[in-house]
Amino acid sequence: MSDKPKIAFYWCASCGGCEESIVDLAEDILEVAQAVDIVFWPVAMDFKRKDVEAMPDGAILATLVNGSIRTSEQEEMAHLLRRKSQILIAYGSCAHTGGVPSLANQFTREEILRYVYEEAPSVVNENRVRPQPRHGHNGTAVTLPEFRGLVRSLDQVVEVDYYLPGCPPTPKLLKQAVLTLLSGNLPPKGTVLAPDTAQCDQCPRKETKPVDLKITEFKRPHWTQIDPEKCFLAQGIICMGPATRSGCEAQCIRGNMPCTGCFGPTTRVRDQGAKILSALASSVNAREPEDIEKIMDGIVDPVGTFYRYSLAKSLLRAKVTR
Amino acid sequence: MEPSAKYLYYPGCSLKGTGIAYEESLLTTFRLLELPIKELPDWNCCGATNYMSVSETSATLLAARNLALARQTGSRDLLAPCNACYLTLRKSQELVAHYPKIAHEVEQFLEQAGLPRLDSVRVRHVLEVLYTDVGVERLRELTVRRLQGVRMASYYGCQAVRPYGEVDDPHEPTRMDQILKAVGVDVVEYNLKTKCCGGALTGTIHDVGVRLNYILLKEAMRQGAQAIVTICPLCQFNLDAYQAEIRKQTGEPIDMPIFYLTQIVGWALGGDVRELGLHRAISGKKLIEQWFTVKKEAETYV
Amino acid sequence: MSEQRNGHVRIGVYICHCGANIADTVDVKAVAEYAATLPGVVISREYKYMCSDPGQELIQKDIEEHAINRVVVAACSPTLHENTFRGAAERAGLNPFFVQMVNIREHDSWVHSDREAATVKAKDLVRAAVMRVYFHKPLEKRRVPIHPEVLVVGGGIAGIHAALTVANSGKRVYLVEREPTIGGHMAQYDKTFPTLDCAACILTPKMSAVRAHPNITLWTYSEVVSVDGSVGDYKVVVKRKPRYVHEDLCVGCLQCIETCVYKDSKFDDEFNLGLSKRKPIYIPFAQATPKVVVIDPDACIQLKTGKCKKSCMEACVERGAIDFAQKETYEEIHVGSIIIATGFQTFDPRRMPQYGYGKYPNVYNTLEVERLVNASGPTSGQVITRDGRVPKSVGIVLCVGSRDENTNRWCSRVCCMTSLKLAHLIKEHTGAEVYIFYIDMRAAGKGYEEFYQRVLNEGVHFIRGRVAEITDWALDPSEAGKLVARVEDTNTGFVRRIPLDMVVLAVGLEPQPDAHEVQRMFGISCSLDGFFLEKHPKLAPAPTYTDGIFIAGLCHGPKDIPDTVMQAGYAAAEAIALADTGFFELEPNTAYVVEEECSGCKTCVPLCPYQAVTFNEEKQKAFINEVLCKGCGTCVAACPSGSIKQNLFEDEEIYSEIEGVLAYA
Amino acid sequence: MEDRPVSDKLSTSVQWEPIIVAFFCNWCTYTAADLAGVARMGYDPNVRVIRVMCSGRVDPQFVLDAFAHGADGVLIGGCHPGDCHYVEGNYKTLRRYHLLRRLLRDLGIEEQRLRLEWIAASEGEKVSKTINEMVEQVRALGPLRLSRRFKEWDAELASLEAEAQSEEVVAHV
Repeated sequence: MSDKPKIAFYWCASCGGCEESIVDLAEDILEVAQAVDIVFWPVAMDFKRKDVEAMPDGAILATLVNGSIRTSEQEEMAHLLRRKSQILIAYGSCAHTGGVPSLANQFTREEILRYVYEEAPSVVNENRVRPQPRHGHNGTAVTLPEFRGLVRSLDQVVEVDYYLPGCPPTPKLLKQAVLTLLSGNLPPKGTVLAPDTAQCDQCPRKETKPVDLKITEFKRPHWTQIDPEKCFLAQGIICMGPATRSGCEAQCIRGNMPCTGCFGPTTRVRDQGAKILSALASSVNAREPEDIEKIMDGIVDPVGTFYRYSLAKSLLRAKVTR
Repeated sequence: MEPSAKYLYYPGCSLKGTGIAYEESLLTTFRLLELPIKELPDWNCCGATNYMSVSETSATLLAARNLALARQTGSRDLLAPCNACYLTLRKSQELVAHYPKIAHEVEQFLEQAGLPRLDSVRVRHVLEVLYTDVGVERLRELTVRRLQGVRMASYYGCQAVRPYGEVDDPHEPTRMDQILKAVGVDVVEYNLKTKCCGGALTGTIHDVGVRLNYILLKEAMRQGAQAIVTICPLCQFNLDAYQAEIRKQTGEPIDMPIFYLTQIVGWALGGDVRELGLHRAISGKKLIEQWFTVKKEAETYV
Repeated sequence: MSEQRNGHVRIGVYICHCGANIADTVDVKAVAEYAATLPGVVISREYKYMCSDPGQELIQKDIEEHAINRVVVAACSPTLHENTFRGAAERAGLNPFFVQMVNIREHDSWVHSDREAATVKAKDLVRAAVMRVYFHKPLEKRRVPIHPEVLVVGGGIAGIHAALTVANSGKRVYLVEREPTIGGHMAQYDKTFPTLDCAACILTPKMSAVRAHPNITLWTYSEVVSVDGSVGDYKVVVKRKPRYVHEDLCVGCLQCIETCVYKDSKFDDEFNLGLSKRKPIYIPFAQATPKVVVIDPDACIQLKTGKCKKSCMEACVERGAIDFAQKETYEEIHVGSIIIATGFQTFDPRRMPQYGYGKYPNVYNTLEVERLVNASGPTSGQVITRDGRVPKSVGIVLCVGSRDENTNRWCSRVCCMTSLKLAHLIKEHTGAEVYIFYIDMRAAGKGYEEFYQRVLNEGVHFIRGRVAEITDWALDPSEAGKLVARVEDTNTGFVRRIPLDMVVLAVGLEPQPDAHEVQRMFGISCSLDGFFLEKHPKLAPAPTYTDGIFIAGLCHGPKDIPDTVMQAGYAAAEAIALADTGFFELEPNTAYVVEEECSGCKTCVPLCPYQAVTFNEEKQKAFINEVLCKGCGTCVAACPSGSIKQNLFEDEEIYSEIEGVLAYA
Repeated sequence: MEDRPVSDKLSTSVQWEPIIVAFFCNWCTYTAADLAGVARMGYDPNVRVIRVMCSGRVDPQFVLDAFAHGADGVLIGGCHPGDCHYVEGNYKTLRRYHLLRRLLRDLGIEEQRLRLEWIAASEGEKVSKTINEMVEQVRALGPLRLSRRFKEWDAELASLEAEAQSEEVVAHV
């Protein structure tokens, strides 16, 4: 093996989009590949866990882990890679703040398993068979990882050095991050490698947001013809932009969809959902409880709307009475 | 009993005896208003006067049994037309609500009797039902004949407006006046609306009782009333029964019909003299005849 | 908690016993010992009276000798002594905003009885403060200059006295009065208790003085319609209603009234409470100030139909003071402080139908009788009932609309003395038998009890009992044609019926019907009874919670004339002191935008009621004008990216308090 | 950490007692609480008041943070509508409260655990009444104590790191 810095990629509970995003580097990936040795990348290269285990602790310069942590196997891998890496990077919303998978924190493990293996409309499972952690077969035992009671962000399981936000992170941010790593000029531990202002800062529709916004109705995007030029909030469509870190170059907004918050909150904010809630509610144009309630009826799923990517890292973390 | 009857009727002792005309006119009026009403089965004494003054707990037990029976029927509104019944039943509810000791005894008693625990039965008075549930405007619309030019004083008696203030304003009750006006009666100013009628005194310290009676009648006359309208069987009886005696004592020509509100409303709605118990009057028979029977042909239809 | 963040933090904790007030319920020693164990705490003490000089010196000494750089004082409410302890810190050279108070008296020892629970609570609160002061920053007090001019709202005796006092100190005063004349209720009174000097004789010189004072701008028939700004610079808009007469041209000759096309006066005279009539063009009363006529637009034919021969104008053709085209105008003024003296209304006894007011013509209220006994009143001082008789028996019913669960619970304070005075005057004028029906006679005041004795000796009958009803129903011939007061005489134990020719209801005093609107407009509070709320019931009975706004007179609660004058003088003194100081120190609790963090989402901009938050188009960021910011923190809570901060109430400070009070949970 | 008694009634037992974090606005409710103190209108000692200038300063994050740190209930006290010292800060609070209540419901926190009450400076009695009422309601709901629940949730992670390392060692030998 060469003396080039060693880099690893791993995925936990995620959709695979983050892996795609690495490939999205396009020709730049060659540049990266020249500069580093990729020592572990299960989705693309044939390395095994034991290869990692065989490395001395701290042998890897940086590991980028995407996906949230739901199973004991993911936990084990997180711990293993933490030990073997000098720098551990939470890559993408799921590793960063729990991501969409952490919306499952609204349900118990039993509810999830029952639905997935028994009740989902596409399931045929008359005997109600469920995967078991251990299964004996021909004298050997086959094991499956434990399914944990909660979805967690990476830093709720192991210490994380940096975060690359996004669902998925943009190639530009990834490239910047890799170059920063290689430069050796490292930012303070815990830094999110994206700008620390909110989305509006980069939003192409910023000018169209009025300075006296008064929300009289919340509309869902599919209920209405969206004006492609005008601020979503000015159209009554919930946009997480004001409470979401910038750095994505407003990709969704350019695609005429409101921001859903994947970059997570700025460093000053402890709870992204509570903050957008506060901002939106403050702007509601009603004074009487009944009128307020009527307007709030337009937000059909506050948890799914405000915590789409961040329930695991929210202050309450989950539905508390699961 | 079918639970469909909105109003459960608690007669109390009076409406089956001296106050029978109240019952007759009440049921007739409710029939004409198409308000479903059923008598509470197996009711007992409300616990008024003697019981309530001697032992609040015993009186409350009597009242509680009636309330529990009402609860059992599933109806919510227990109509107590007699002022004494109304006040006693209401008072018992307050006692149970605010005095844990009484509440405890009531609970034990009801359990022994196999009756349900007290719940939110609403004790209601006829006047309040007519005013709130039916409404003055509706009564005006439903009126088919008017006692034109007849002047009456409305008289509540001492119990109906205190202390709960649901039947009417305790200081200045006017609901009865409004209803009477709506059904075509001229109502005179009457300041003694809630003054004592003599109550049980007419039977015990007779002179005092009759004097109190006289005060009421005299003032009604002074105000130009030709009749008094009441909502309490004891008041009606006292005012009605001793006029001859008063005439003899004072030499004043008092002879004034004393009606139940339901008789006047019932008649305006088209009820018949006999089914309204109007024939049972003791005093003012001439006027009654003049107003309700003789001039039948000349009824003013509206 | 990170020490790095704010350098080397050395906290001193001081637990006050407040004599026994705190120490009896809270184990102060245990709290101090506990505080000593908290991170960052260098010194923890308990002391008998922290607010005393030795107590403050304790803090100063620790700052100087032990290099304490954060101070936590657990004592009474910060609204009482926060400034005391900040001052102590400042004297020792520490920035005063490194002080945090913990309220273990009002919020703890005074409301709990269980010593253990109260001690635990005190520890929790102290811990929260200790954790909080970590994040405190040195701040500068903000000073705002004080505009020296003063607004006085209301021209009754309170407003008049306040205006004169301020004006005499050389400050300019605007006196705004809603009615066409100043004078208020006092102008309607006949004599004043207990000295029986005539109200007009002592009031009218002061009214003239107001009119003549070079420092007073008097606007009658005017109302304040909006108030903006804050202490030092209130921007006030005053609406001047058209009186259809030019104030500067009218000389008060009253010729116009003579010649009005209405030969007879036929409209209710407000000043005499409808006991006499006036014309559409009128002067409220002889000594009205300014002595300028006014035209009632609801009565004047010209103003109603435009078809009058306008004989009033003819009478005034030389001066040309009458002007039917006059429109309302608005004046905008800037003042440094405001004295509110908007007075009261009397209780409407129609709310107690059992007393027959409005039903029986011979039932009066006290104010009407003041006019009846007044020599310049509607009957020229003759006490004659509405049906034209001189009463032979008069009953005065006390506590009508006072001390009553069904109407007003408070004692109106003046009715006992007013009734004694009227009893004396009625007796003097008519020789009638006078009965006073009372619950308690309250004659506390200089010379008051003596006056009560005098009236007792004059043979007025005092019947102790709340009157049940006034009726015209006669039980026997002696009552025929009279009113009867039915009352339980609680001294003899009998129910009595007293036949009377005239009944006077001593009506209670209530807040003005629009007190709530006034309260909101000026941004002050009301007490439960609806009167304006003072800052402190004992030590600050004229200031309000809103700096630069003072209250005087009956708008604050029932009181007699001497108390009103004293409070008005006190309010004036406060306003003068403020103006003379020239500046006011504000809490530096303003919000500010951290520019490089702001995304320019504009959420905050419309939330500020003071327009302190604006959007800087050039920088594309929000900006908070510190001078306009009042420090509510609403924009801070709403900022979706956490880019607005509030001094003294930083997120981190509040989070650490939350964590602090919950550390055991 | 040890549970400790906070109630007058239960001072000697170690039974759970609700803790309520209250955010009171400086001008109305905090002053009213001072008044309750001056007038010795006693109430349950379960409440911990945090002073803010206006109820409008109460960031929904503070409410969640209080719950996350173990509060069983959160009480927000502000001036009556129309009486806000800052004109209309309390209306913003009201709107946030309505939306926050929906969010909390979806996240399994009972409605009675968050209360918004308008208490004017003169309403000392209402402070004591509101607190007693809320303590009673929250007591009936039982403990929320999320700080402790979080620890329970994370118990499943506890020994894993050590376990993983030992397995690895085993695999290597």
